[in-house]
Amino acid sequence: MSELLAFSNVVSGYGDARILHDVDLTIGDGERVAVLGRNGVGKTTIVNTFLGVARLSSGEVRLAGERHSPIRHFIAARRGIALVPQGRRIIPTLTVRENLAIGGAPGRNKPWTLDRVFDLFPILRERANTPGTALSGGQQQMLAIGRALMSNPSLLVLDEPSEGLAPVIIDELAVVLRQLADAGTALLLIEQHFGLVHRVAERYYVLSKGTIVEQGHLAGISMESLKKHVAV
Amino acid sequence: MTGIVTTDPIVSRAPPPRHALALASAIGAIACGALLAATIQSSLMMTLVTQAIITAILATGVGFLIRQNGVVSFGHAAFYGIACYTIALALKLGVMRVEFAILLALALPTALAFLLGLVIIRIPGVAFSMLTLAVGQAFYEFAMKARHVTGGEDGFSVSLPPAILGIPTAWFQNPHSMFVVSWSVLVLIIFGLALIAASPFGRLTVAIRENEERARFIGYRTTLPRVLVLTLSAFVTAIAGVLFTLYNTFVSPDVLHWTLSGSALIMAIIGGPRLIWGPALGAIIFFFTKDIAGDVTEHWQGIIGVILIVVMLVIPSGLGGTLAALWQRRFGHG
Amino acid sequence: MRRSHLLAFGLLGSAAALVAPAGPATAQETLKIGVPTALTGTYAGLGAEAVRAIEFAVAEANAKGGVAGHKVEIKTLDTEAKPEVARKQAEKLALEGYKILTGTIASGEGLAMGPLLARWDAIYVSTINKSDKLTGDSCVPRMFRTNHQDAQDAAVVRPWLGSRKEGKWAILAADIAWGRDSGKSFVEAAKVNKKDIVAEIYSPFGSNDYAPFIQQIKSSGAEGLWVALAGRDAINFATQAKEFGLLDKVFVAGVSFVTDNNVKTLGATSKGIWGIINYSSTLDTPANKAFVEAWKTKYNGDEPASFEGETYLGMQVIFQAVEKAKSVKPVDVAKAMRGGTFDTVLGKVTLRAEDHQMVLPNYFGYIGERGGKLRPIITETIPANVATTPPTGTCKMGEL
Amino acid sequence: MAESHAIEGSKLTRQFGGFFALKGVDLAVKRGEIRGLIGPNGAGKSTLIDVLSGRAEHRSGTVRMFGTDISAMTAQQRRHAGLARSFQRTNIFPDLTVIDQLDIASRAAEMPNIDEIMAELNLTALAFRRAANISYGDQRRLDLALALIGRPKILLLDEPAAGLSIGESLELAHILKDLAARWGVTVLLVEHDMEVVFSICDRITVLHLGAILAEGTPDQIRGVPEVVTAYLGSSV
Amino acid sequence: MLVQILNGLVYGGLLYIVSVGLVLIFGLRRIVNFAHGSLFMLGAYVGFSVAAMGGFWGALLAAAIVLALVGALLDIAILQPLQREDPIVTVLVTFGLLLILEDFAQFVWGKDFLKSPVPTMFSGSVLIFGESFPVYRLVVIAVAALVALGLSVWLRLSKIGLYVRASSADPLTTAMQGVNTDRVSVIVVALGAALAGISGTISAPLLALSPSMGSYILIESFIVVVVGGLGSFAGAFIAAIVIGQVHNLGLVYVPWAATMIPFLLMVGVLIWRPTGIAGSHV
Repeated sequence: MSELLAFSNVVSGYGDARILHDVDLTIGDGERVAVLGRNGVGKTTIVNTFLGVARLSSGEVRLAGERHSPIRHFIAARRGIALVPQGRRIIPTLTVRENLAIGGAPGRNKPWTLDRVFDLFPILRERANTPGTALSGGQQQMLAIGRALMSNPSLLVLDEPSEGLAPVIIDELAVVLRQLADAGTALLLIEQHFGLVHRVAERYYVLSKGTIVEQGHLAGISMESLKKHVAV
Repeated sequence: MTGIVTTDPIVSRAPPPRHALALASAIGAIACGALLAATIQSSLMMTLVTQAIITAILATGVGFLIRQNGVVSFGHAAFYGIACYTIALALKLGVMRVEFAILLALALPTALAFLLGLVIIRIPGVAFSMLTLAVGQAFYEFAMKARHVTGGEDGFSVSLPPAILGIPTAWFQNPHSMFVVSWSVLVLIIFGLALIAASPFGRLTVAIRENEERARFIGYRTTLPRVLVLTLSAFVTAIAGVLFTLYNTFVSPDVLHWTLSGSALIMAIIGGPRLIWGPALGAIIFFFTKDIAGDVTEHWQGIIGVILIVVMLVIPSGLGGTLAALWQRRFGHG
Repeated sequence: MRRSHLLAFGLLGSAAALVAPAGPATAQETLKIGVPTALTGTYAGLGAEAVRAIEFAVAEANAKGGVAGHKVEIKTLDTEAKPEVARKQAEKLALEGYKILTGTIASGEGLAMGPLLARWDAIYVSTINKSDKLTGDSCVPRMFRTNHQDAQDAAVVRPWLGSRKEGKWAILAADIAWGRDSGKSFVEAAKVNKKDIVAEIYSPFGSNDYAPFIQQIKSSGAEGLWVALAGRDAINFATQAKEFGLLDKVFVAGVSFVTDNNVKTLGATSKGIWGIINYSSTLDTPANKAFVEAWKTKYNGDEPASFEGETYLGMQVIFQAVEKAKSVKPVDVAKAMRGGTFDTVLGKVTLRAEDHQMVLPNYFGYIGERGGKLRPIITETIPANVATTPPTGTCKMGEL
Repeated sequence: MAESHAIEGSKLTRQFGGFFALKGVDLAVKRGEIRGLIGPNGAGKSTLIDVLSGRAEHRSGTVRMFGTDISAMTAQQRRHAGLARSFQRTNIFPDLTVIDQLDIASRAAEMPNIDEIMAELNLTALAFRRAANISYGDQRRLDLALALIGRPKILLLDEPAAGLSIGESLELAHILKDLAARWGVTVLLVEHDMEVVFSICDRITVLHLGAILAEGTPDQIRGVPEVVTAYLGSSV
Repeated sequence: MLVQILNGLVYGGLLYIVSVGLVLIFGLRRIVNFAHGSLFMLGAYVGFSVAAMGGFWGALLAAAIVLALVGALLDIAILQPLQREDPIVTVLVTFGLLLILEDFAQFVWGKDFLKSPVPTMFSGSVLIFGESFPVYRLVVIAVAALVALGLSVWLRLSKIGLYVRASSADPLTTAMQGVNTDRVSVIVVALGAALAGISGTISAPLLALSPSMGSYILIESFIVVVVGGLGSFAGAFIAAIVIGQVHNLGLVYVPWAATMIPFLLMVGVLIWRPTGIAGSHV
């Protein structure tokens, strides 16, 4: 199993604020990994660090084994890492089809095509020509995932995909993510909704106050610590 | 509001020595100016410096708006030019004494800025800049059009009476004495603006510039203070217009043209508008750079263009900002 | 923080001291002529002509050992044709010792300099500014004009218009003081000559598109068109009028419209357009022939353009005044100029003492081919006493 | 109005396009109470704070303060009436010194208790530092200080402990509880740090998908299965 | 009247081609490019020089290519290094560029006015509404329509057009999808400059060429861009057509106010809608 994304001893944050302290995290080919934690513990900072939005003050981020300097945002995508950002960031001026089409990075073999994405999410085919932001929250989430898939990633990073979704939609989302994982795409799920994590991931990290406080296989997770770090 | 606890102030605010020091440096600067005027014989040098300083007052007005409100005006030539034309026209039509004309020349642009501000200050960013550009150009076109009174693009000379407020008018046209006048005015303006910037009002407007929403949530109305900053900035600009008219005794629509606003902006940014005196420094440097380049070659435009680009690429925060940063690094933060 | 103010002021002071020139100008023997003119911007082309003519005159004079023994030296500074800049640059030149100023383009520049000449101990000789004000209500003892003023151009319109057969006329003039005045005097000339004005249009200065005006002229049914546009406006209009077929349909004449440099730009488009000609290299005077020959030799066969001829005339006047005054002091030169008579390319001309306006003949003609090149060809010469209206009395000339 | 609550929202609804951020929320906080507001991301907590503080307009429903309808008041009018708030993202004036911005705030509140506030929130030593140059934790406390100037009657706090270390969060919680008790401030607190919420709140409201899911004392809330489900998902 | 409306369409068309380049650059870079008028001027001169040998189409092509290179250089050497600075800094840089380009043109092509002849294939006129109307003016309308059509087709249907629209709306998200937004920006600025060049070449047979000619169109094109809505192509199109008409009809029917009308229109529109007719940015 080769390493796709790795954080080692990462310290990062914004301005003078250090959000992540000494974070170590790896994800390999075909793995399904979750980062759990409540709001404000630094989960999104993990994403922002490898995008270069948060400043890396020490440690390193590696993409596919190479040291990653997160200045040019498009490099990560070209190395096979696609992001489903928090809040979806659907581009309002583009239609559903166009939102998907940005992800079709040029010049590589393309297992993912518009048709395959439409097969995966039939609702997107139906509404292909409506503005992306006219979709409901759940549909927008499907669109964001579809768009990420269009760049043919070997690793899909999802930042809080369950945010603002009704339970029944989260169930649908879980099914889709399982499908993707079964087809071989590695998943990094950054979530606070354990139900989703539980059905998708095999390994987990728990982030609290910017550090990894616990990690392991989902099979052996303790409900006590879970409630302590994630829920009430 | 019951039970106000009057604890002993742990830290004393607005320590008076700073004001005293500022006042002392202002007085010192004026004295230095007078001394300089007494020592330098060359009328040529004095007239150039005088014109540079009048331009510096204009740039100070433009810069103050950037500093306190964070918006960029492309239309300050309107305030400057209206001041010029007010004096010139009032005297030409013979409707009032020169002293009243000067007061009116200060009051009109100031009032205009206030009324205009009430309408446009809410409009942010580029749109604000473009609006000021449009308003300024509308006045330019008007001055071109109203040729019966303004002489159109030819302009006209201003017939000043022999004395203003008992001071012989020749004083305002002699480079040496006018240097002392305009230099003192510049110093007083910078001193005054520094006091205002340090006052609760000045700090409030910086706060609004920084974070308009939070200012509302600590209980402030945020429109009026910004309008007042624009008004003040227009007032300073109008002072420059008055001095220019007294010294130059001629007005033409060029004093209303957007290229004048643009030059003032260049000066303010080169000097660094974060500091009250930055734009004035920028104006003086720009004025002499242009003068020297024009002396050397007719390709002065290209030279100024290259210098401008290089300066902006190397020190985007402006000369004043860089000097202040160096100063701070050398002597700690003050 | 506050102390840094002092630092800035200190720096300023020392910078000022460094830049200050070493001392007052010393060379009393040299005739120093300051040329504040447009080197950049829309009028840069005219500025270049002024400079060329001045340089030509100076080289000629120095080759002869100077003017009354004084070597001649010039310095040129850019005014961008803006009055405020002209004032600054003229002052700079005067204070550097170049106290005889000439070469400015826009009337506003001359008007801005006028009131300050005494302060600078300088004189200004206009060779291009046409506004009547210069020698009218804005006249000053140290300002002179050796070129035609607007009133002189207006004066020749009346007799000329009487000789035309076209009865319906349209006017297109720049919406600036000069254009308005020219339009007004054409209306008066039309009234005297019993011609109808069917359209009177003033186009904004610096217009890009003349189509709306061309359309108006076309639909007015005008047989003749009087155009008072200059420079860029003139070229834009002529080009677009040609496109619309207006120039072929209507008899076109104008003032400042088809000058030599506009003809150079417009080429065939300008052929057959009539207009007031203030100077033409085709003028048949011995002095002019000699001048044109010398010019051709120096500038590869080019003939002097109208502004070049007019500026050269101004230089002739300045030099002769210096010879007469036997001094290069501005006041002495001014005294010699006032009321003096000078031998110029246009023959013997007098600089009127009352308003410092040169009394000049004026010409009418059209653009035609001469020696393989399009040039203004003079058909009518209006003698100086007719072409120059008497002083209006608005000028209250003071003492020097 | 028999017994007026300090702050009371009734039938508050807010909509973005077709999405309801708040669906008829009723919330009433008693005088002097510290009320916790929790719920997963996207539940509408910040929107509720925004509507109460006058930052966002609501579509229907009313906001009352001590029984008076303040729905039509602007943000600064609400602040003058004694309703202050802090922000989820640090919302200070980076270019001003700490003391300058507190001074400005105190002038608006017409109550010069800067020194008191600085002492309570441990900011005194930083008085003359530019806010941009102080640490993140200090900035959070400055944000809170801006809201506390003038001793507001009601304080709406949107995740004051976000991004703070465990020690810092607990310290902040104690300061809050202490001040609320001493000054009689009513607090509505949105917070994800459950340790903070459960240790200082008198009552807790759980919001989920724009509606109230549960309300009660900390102990009651711990026992509600729907709350656990809302956080952990249906399959647990 | 009808012919006057056609004239307004010509002028509006010309304004559109100049302005649309500004719109492109603003949309992506959020920069008000004061050098745009100078790029227009440079295009006119390049067209003038090439037209003598290469004919009209050659001139158009040459101007587009030369200006595209200038634009690409501008983006790589100046705009990208400054993209994290305050936008006003970049505005000043474009001011500097304006001065350099004017000086350069004066140095290369001289101070005298120059004029391009109307291309022979488009000389002459046709009868419209009973009046003869120059063919070349119809060509200007056609070119403006072609540019508008071509640009919207390109933006709608091509991959790069999609990237341009996407990164104008949200550069970060677009980059995260693997789009090289730096390259998109080079393309956009180059295209914007090329359009300025094309508009210069197109107007060369109508206008006197001088180094300062850019200043006569710069402010009007700003008005078009701002009234239309910063960054909006459709808005710029509407605004250009409206201003073309208002400008021309104003000159004919209210000559005393004509020069002030566009400014007042802009003030009115901005006060009514700070984002302009169709814009979403401020």
